[in-house]
Amino acid sequence: MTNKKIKKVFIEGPITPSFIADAIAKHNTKKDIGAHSIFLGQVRNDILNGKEVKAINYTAYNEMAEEKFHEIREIAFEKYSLTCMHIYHSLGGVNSGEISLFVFTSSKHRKDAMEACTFIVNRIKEEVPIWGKEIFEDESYIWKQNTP
Amino acid sequence: MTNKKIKKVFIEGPITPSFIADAIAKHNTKKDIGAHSIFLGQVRNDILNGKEVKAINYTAYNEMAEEKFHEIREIAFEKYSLTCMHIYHSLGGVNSGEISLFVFTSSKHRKDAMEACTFIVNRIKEEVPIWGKEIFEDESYIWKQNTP
Amino acid sequence: MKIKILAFGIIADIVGKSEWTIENIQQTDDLKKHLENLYPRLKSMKYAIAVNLVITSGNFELTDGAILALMPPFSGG
Amino acid sequence: MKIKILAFGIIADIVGKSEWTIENIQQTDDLKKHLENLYPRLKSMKYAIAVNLVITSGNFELTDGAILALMPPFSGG
Repeated sequence: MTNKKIKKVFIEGPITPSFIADAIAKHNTKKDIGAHSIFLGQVRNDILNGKEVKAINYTAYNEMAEEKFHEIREIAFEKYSLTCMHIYHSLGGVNSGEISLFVFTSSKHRKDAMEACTFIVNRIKEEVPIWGKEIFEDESYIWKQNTP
Repeated sequence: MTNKKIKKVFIEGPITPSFIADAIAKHNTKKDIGAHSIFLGQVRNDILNGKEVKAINYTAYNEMAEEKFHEIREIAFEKYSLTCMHIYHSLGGVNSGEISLFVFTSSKHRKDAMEACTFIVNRIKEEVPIWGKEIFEDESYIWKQNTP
Repeated sequence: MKIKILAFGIIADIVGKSEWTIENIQQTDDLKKHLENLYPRLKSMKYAIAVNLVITSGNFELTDGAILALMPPFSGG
Repeated sequence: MKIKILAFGIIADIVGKSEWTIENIQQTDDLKKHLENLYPRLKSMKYAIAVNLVITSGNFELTDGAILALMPPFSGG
């Protein structure tokens, strides 16, 4: 079930609800799937030093990030009994309220899809070289720090 | 954050990808949300006694099911720090490959949304009086049994 | 004393109906005995009994007008 | 011996560039000392060093043509 080719993960700008709907719809021919688990990361309008975050601009060390995504995929396929797995992450600007991360796992029974989804999201946050720059209304910014 | 009114859970027939996309899109004005967790139950074409399941027909003890869904909502809102929670379940016919359960939780940080989603799905399977009739190509059927 | 009975899933199939009323039954154990006599397949079935939307355990005293549901294991999701 | 250096996130801001080459540096500890002299703010920064896409630990021996990345804590997702 592992997939040796490097799959495209990065998407320029936000991940749209219709992109997510298309990804879900494509699975209706895979009739051995009983459970899908989806995680979506959405950009928050946090208030930092009295200023509201209006967007995050994502950059990555692309070459290393792609290797890491591939590695995470391989480990997840080994560790869990999955039918499908898709990971998408934004690069560039994503406004608050928009989606920047989409992890989608599918399995026969619910436990594998759910546990794999959590595993993958945690690994992405910890291991993939991506940086978010939180941009305020006045165009000033700070570099985002993830909560563990 | 609890919501005292009984929310509509049951949907006649399958839950469509575009319905899911609309539900996601509605949250882009809720800018304090950082994480969405979604579970989708999809009807499998299991082979039972040599015959393939082509659909599940769901019936429920509606009055009790609605109370149970409400109770599960209340407990999840107490137990986890959630911004939003939506539960939808099909009644009537859902073909294999189509979606019959949609659980959608949102929170500031990922842990609450993810754990609440798992909690809610498990509770639904255990506690809500819904029955699935697995219908084969030849129109014969058996009553579905959930795996724990 | 009248009790309304609802049957779901495979139990509705076995008894051949999903809703009826019954008289002169005081306790859930009496009802089970009564039904298992009429429909012997029920003896080997696992099912819960809800009275007025609440699942009962043990032998439960019924009151006039109660709504009683015969519920095989759930299989939603 | 030439090393290509990539800087990301806040480190690129501090050093004022995201890609350059450097000569006559043999080990990652030497590079850190060199950079921290030029950009004292780096001393208080937490960052990882990847060499040829692999994160290093301790003092790592560099080879000619290596690509070295200075990476502050990740904040994807």
